[in-house]
Amino acid sequence: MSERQLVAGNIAVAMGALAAGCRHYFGYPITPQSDIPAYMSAELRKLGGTFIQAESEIASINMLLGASACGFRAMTSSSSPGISLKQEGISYMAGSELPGLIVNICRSGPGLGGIDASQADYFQSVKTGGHGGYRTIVVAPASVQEMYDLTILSFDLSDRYRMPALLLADSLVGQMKEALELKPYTLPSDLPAKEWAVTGKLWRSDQRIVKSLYLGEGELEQHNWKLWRRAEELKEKEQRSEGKYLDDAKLIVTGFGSAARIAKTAVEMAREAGMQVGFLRPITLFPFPEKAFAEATVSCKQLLCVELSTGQMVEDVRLSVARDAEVAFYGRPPGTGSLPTPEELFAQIQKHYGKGA
Amino acid sequence: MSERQLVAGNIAVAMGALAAGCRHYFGYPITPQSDIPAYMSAELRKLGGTFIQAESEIASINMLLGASACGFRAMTSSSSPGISLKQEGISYMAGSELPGLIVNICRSGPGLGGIDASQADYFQSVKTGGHGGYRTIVVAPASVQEMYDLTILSFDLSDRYRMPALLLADSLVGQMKEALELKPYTLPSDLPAKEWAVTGKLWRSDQRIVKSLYLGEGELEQHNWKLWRRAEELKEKEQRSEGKYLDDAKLIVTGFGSAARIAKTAVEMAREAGMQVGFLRPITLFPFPEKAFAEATVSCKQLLCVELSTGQMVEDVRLSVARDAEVAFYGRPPGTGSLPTPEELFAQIQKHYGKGA
Amino acid sequence: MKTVFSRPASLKDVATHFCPGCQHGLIHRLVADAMDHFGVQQQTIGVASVGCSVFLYEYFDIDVVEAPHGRAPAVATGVKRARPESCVFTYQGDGDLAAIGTSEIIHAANRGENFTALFVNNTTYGMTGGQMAPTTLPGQRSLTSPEGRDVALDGYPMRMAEVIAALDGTAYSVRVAVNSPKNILAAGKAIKKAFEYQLENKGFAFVEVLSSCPTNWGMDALAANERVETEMIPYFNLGTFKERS
Amino acid sequence: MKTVFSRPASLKDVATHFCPGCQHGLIHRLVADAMDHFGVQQQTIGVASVGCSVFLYEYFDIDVVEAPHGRAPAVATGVKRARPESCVFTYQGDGDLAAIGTSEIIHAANRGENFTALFVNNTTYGMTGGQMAPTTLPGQRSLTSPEGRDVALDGYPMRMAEVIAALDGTAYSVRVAVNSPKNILAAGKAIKKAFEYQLENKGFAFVEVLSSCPTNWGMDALAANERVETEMIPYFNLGTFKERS
Amino acid sequence: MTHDVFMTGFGGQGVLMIGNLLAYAGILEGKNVSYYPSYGVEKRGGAANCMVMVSDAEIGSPVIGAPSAGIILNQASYDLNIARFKPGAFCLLNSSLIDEGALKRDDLATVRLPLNEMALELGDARLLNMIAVGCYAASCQSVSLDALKGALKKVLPERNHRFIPLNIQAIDLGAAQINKG
Amino acid sequence: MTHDVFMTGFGGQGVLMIGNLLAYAGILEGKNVSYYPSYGVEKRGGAANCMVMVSDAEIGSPVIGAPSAGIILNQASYDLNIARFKPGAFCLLNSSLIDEGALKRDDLATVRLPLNEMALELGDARLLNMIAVGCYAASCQSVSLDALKGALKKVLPERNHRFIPLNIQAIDLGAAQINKG
Amino acid sequence: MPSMKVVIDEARCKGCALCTLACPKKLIRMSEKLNRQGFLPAVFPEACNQDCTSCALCAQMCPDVAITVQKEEKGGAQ
Amino acid sequence: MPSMKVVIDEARCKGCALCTLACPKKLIRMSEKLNRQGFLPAVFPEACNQDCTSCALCAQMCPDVAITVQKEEKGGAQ
Ligand SMILES: Cc1ncc(C[n+]2csc(CCOP(=O)(O)OP(=O)(O)O)c2C)c(N)n1
Ligand SMILES: Cc1ncc(C[n+]2csc(CCOP(=O)(O)OP(=O)(O)O)c2C)c(N)n1
Ligand code: SF4
Ligand code: SF4
Ligand code: SF4
Ligand code: SF4
Ligand code: SF4
Ligand code: SF4
Ligand SMILES: [Mg+2]
Ligand SMILES: [Mg+2]
Repeated sequence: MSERQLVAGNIAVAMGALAAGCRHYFGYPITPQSDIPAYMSAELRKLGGTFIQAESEIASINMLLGASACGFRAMTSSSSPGISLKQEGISYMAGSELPGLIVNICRSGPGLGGIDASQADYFQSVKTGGHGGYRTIVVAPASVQEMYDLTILSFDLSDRYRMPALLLADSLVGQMKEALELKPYTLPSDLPAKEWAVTGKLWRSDQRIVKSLYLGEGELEQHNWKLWRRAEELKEKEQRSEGKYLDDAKLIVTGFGSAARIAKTAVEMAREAGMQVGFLRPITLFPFPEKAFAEATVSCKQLLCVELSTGQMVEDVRLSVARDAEVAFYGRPPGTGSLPTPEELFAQIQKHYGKGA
Repeated sequence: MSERQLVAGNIAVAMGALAAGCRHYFGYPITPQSDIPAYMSAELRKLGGTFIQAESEIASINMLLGASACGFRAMTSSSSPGISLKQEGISYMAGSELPGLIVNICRSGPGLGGIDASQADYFQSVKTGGHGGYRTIVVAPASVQEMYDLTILSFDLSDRYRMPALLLADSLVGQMKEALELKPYTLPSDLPAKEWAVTGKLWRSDQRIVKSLYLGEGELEQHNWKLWRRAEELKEKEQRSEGKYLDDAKLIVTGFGSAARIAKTAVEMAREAGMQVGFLRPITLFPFPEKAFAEATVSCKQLLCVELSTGQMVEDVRLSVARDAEVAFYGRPPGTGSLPTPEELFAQIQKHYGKGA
Repeated sequence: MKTVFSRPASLKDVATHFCPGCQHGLIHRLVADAMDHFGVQQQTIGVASVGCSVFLYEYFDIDVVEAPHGRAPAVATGVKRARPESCVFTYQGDGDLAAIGTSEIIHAANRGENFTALFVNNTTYGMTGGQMAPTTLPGQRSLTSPEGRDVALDGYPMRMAEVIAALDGTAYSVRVAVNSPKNILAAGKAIKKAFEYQLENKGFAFVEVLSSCPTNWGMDALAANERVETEMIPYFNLGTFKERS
Repeated sequence: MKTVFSRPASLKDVATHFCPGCQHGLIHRLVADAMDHFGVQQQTIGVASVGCSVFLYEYFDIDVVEAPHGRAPAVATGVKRARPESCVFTYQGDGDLAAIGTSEIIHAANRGENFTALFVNNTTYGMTGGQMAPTTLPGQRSLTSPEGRDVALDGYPMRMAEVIAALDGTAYSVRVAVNSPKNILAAGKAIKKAFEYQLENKGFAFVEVLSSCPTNWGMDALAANERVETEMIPYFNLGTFKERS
Repeated sequence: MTHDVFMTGFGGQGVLMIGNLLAYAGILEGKNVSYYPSYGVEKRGGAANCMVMVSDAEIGSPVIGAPSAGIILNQASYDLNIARFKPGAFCLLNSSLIDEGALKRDDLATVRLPLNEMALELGDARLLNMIAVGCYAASCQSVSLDALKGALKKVLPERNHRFIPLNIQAIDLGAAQINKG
Repeated sequence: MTHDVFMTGFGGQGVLMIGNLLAYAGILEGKNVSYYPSYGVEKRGGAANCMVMVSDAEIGSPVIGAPSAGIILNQASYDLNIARFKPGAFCLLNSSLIDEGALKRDDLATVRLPLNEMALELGDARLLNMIAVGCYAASCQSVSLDALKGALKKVLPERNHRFIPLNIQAIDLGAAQINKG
Repeated sequence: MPSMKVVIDEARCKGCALCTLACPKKLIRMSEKLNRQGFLPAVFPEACNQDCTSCALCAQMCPDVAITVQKEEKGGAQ
Repeated sequence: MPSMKVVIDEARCKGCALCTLACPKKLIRMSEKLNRQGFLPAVFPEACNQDCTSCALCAQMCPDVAITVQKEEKGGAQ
């Protein structure tokens, strides 16, 4: 175990990316993720890597596309409106089967909004805000350590499934500091070689073409099914979640990222008060941990989903639980002073506890 | 009843917009919607209106934002990748409570894709591809007449609920010609006056400010709840769908837009073959016609959802039906030669018919 | 006694959120002066951008539309085309106009849109805490150029008044500064002229104003003001680059 | 007998999808000539844009990345920074480069990105069926300017080679045409030079090539070729606008 | 009753024009109609197809897998599409361009006409599409010949209205091929 | 056992610095910690707050509604935040800037210290935050004073390490206020 | 006491001192007492009223429009 | 029969006629017979081989790279 440092979540993302071998960063300033480019601008050029503050978020995602097409681990980071602008590029990356990490340290919205912790980009991330039907990996860290670990995981999954990965967090997890342990990283030995990457032909006989255009009869349909199968494989193998107190739970509280952290304390309060309340937190939002929800709702038929929005993930929860389970929702759309307290969520637990079954 | 003309779907949208009093069009070329700007460029300047071929889709949506902020009916049209680029602007319009029509004549994707009929932008449209949590009206015409009628309806709803409206169609409905009847339009007399529109102060005492920035304590949260309540009101009052043969149905086939048209013929084939098959088509995708689905599945527990994608609307169908109803899915992601035939869908009906209950 | 200087009527009587010595406030005042001068406050629609000037509407007593970052010229195009009788101006920072909004400003100028565009160049992204801007000077340190802007990797500061002047649709393009009474008077004149162009339907008028950002330059107001003279003006020459008659 | 003209090796021996007389094919050949000339086919990565030239990879025997519409310069930036040892070029049409991609080309030039940018100006959106482009000439009819481009409402044709030349990061900017053997030879030289700039790490090199689109101009190939001479060249003057040594 | 017809040829043979004409004729008769064009993968100079439906009832799919009538104007289109037709479908083949020897189906109600030659005889090679649609309408009776002729005014651009008499002649000529049988 | 403390003052009083220090001290002791800063609506020169948690167990929410300890350095922060604290919460008030007459709660374990004066006496007005954190740590014992002192090296930038002895003095001075009682 | 030619709104002044730079006669100085906003505001000392030419350059320069300038009307108060 | 200096690949030719424009000697003419692609291709008549200078301007001009040009080697076939 290496020494633990006190590190902010945003910095942990940057450190995780460097640890995973990412040497190409492209971004455009936006609060509350500016620590990431600031850190990268200082570190990457020292390492002989690329740091570009691009002219826009659109340019950034396309530079990422270019660097990734060359077979290198590369990333961009931004926040909600900037991520909206990247949607076309994300769709192209997905269509071109390119890996790459896109970090969204969410702002509140819609429109310009503010910089408060928000989870209102769940739909955009998980249901894919770009056009044309594709999927991306989406991870939702809830701690500084996870900001680091899931950044690394994202690069690995992204390479393995040739699919862009999104890391979805907000200013709570991004600006909070916690102890971070830097685990040594080694590239998984079973990652497929990037035999699709452009290098210049280098006397290869075949051309390498990174593209999303398939005009031959039936080609595009087949391409879509291929992407779909990959997403299905991801669903099968890569669902991740954190559960606690699920065995005897009469009510399960769920949520992701920052809301989950607050909810977890509320669950502890409930347990202290002698209530049989469980906790289930999706770590991967895509693939959504359907199996964990299905399993947990074999016995527990009452759920409470907490989000910093008017309700988005709750739809996936409803789609994942056993048919006869009830899913209640409690949301606090973001804005100055709108972060719920554990006490507030505990009150919600009390309200719903015992109502089911 | 006025004379019926043979008109293509795309042109019907343009004619509907002009009928609804829209005099400001901003767009950027993209197939397969180019008939719309072509028509508008010829007609609008004659009418003293504005036609701008902007430098990009982003500029177009922001010109629309500007014209709409002035209180005028205005529109843009594009196709999938172009609509991805408009996501930030749509989020700003929603956050600024601005009406306006955004037409998406979908291409196949992801990425560059092709121009074949596709429904893979359902998620982007209905779950909102932009950031920050908002809703827009989404209508899905399935005929040339509906291209016209729903364009007009979109303007009315958009003004009433101060929410952007999306019209989602594809090259099948867009390039198909049918008989179009031009119904005379009158502005609903109960539409609220646009007392929020910027005009220059004109000696008013109050400033008018069109914005999405709310930084005061709790302000943004309240703003979000206000938008949410408006969306709830929309859900309550404006769900629209088309149903047929639902009373005795043992299997209900559903789908929207172009897929629904093909499915409808398959349903007719099934009826001719003596099968009790029903048909339910959402006309508004947001608000999704939950009530119709809930009602229809009181007695019929078996559904088949058909989409030109790997499956998107099917999630909303699952969320809307009675708990014990089964929803099967049949998808043909788009591409050259990938349009399903009625015969093919009829075979799917045969496959699922009688399996439920 | 006769009042020879007081707050223009178009400017609300409120305190601003700008940092001490930040010249956004001064530029606001000059814009308000211009509106007062032409008596157009009641017809004016301002288009705010995203940057430290985002709260335009809290300071100007006029109708305002907020544009997404970089898109003020497109929004203003929509506004002015829909309400050609109104007086429309945009107000953008250097990140907003010369980075993310490059396309929008260039094409609005090229179309000869008949509004007035104000461009505040403070060589940094003020609102987001001081990152490198398209106008950051060679060697200038910032949050994202910790060793100073390296032109070989980061490119060159953009001279927007010259770029805009080169477009056929532009009627007027000028660069001014507000770091001395003399320059302020010239700036005030240029801004008035840019409004005049619009009011006479002469087309696109662009005013680049060199401004200071003491906070992100890590200087006090006096040093920052001095830097405008010693570092900015030598690179960003003041002058009129186009003036169509 | 000795072969004095044959297909360059970098160009695949296949038929193109271009319309009869479309000069995209000729420009492809000149680019392939340049790759052959410098012997860089095996190191070259092409970046295709969206327009009639989208099938770049079907014609050039090199590795290719497809960029979203307008974003080729950003994609090429990512490619060249990640693989500085490779030879990178972009190939864009006028809609792609001068409308939706304005920002990307300007900032790539301004950063002095070390790749070669080819710009095919045919005064129209070829692939989408002939809408007005940023370079459509005044009065020219198109699908979206049915009465002809009206500069008062639609703005002016953009002279990109001049705009790009004005940026500090640009090393080389030139405009050529391919409507006559003489112009073709000059075009070939310019394209070679633009590759040479890259290979010598001199920075951003930009070649605007005037080209014809018989299909959307509603002319046969000969008339279209003639139009390049009589209408385009007078507006878009041929010449070298920047040549950094 | 719903009539569907699939028309196919190469660009320039006027397939889309007669598709429009037929659809308009349906409208004139108060029917529901749909016209659906498609272009194939080749964008330039390739195949041109369309499907037209004319019905008393509402029209669902504007495309169907197995059409019950067809107008096929050249060999390539024949080869590509002949397998799709419903057994017994009416099928007008342009024998000027389709090889009689190589016909692939004998379960269709096939009519063969040398449309190119017939059109030339009428005085204009471009009339072959009108002959074809006249023949089809007379045979399948989805619309009346009068409606078809009436629709010419709607479908032809103003400047070509002077050719309407010639087009009517062509339609009649096509129709006559059926009526005389 | 989980300790939470809410620290609040205005920009420049060093609230975020001691938040970091306390969190780092927790790390040095092998605890779980969290530090969560927040800035209020005012971006410039306004309030600076942070919440620090130190725990043997995993830490859930880094923010809680009713903190069980507080360090409040000026009047505005007092007025804004005092109502939030849990009954019985330890609360260190900077009596140099907080009006004793107007205290609003009597259910807290309040300690009042004239931090500004004490710091000046130590020789540097900026030491008031160190005195405060020393006092807090001695009272709530979420971390040891040694850990706190050890953390100085981690949290202060290299160039300020020469001030560590002075900072230790300040921490001790703060701690002494509790120990002596 | 004559009314002051130069009035600095203490509540608006952010103490940037740019006005001191602008005054050709160097009549304005910075206070040593914080104002309500926590800034050391500019001060136009009464004693300077005489020397002030009402040129308003100080006011022109103030980013916070905190300065009002008056001029004695020619010919006195008729 | 001497081998031809100018060979036009009929299958590639799209009949644009730009080569006819380029030839300073006007040696190339357009065929009246459609090729497989449905175009009227360019033709370099055998009779012109003599007059052809192998300047290759026709080939330079061809957008479809359908023309190959050969030159007689100086001094004949040694
Ligand atoms: C799409 C988008 N990207 C980024 C941001 C973040 N952002 C806010 S203001 C700003 C730039 C501010 O700099 P400038 O335009 O120079 O104005 P200044 O504050 O310096 O006056 C940025 C990048 C945003 N709000 N939206
Ligand atoms: C984001 C986006 N917008 C629009 C389009 C549609 N589109 C395809 S090619 C093209 C322009 C083609 O014109 P140009 O760049 O001049 O190339 P040309 O075909 O003339 O060579 C457009 C607008 C697209 N594919 N993506
Ligand atoms: S950050 Fe800079 S630009 Fe923004 S208000 Fe402060 S000084 Fe002005
Ligand atoms: S449409 Fe125009 S640009 Fe495109 S291939 Fe044809 S002639 Fe060339
Ligand atoms: S008005 Fe002129 S002289 Fe008087 S204080 Fe101001 S600057 Fe100085
Ligand atoms: S210039 Fe204005 S804000 Fe600055 S010190 Fe003078 S009066 Fe105060
Ligand atoms: S090589 Fe020269 S002379 Fe010979 S045909 Fe070609 S252009 Fe004419
Ligand atoms: S230039 Fe080429 S394609 Fe055109 S006619 Fe001549 S040989 Fe044929
Ligand atoms: Mg700035
Ligand atoms: Mg073009």
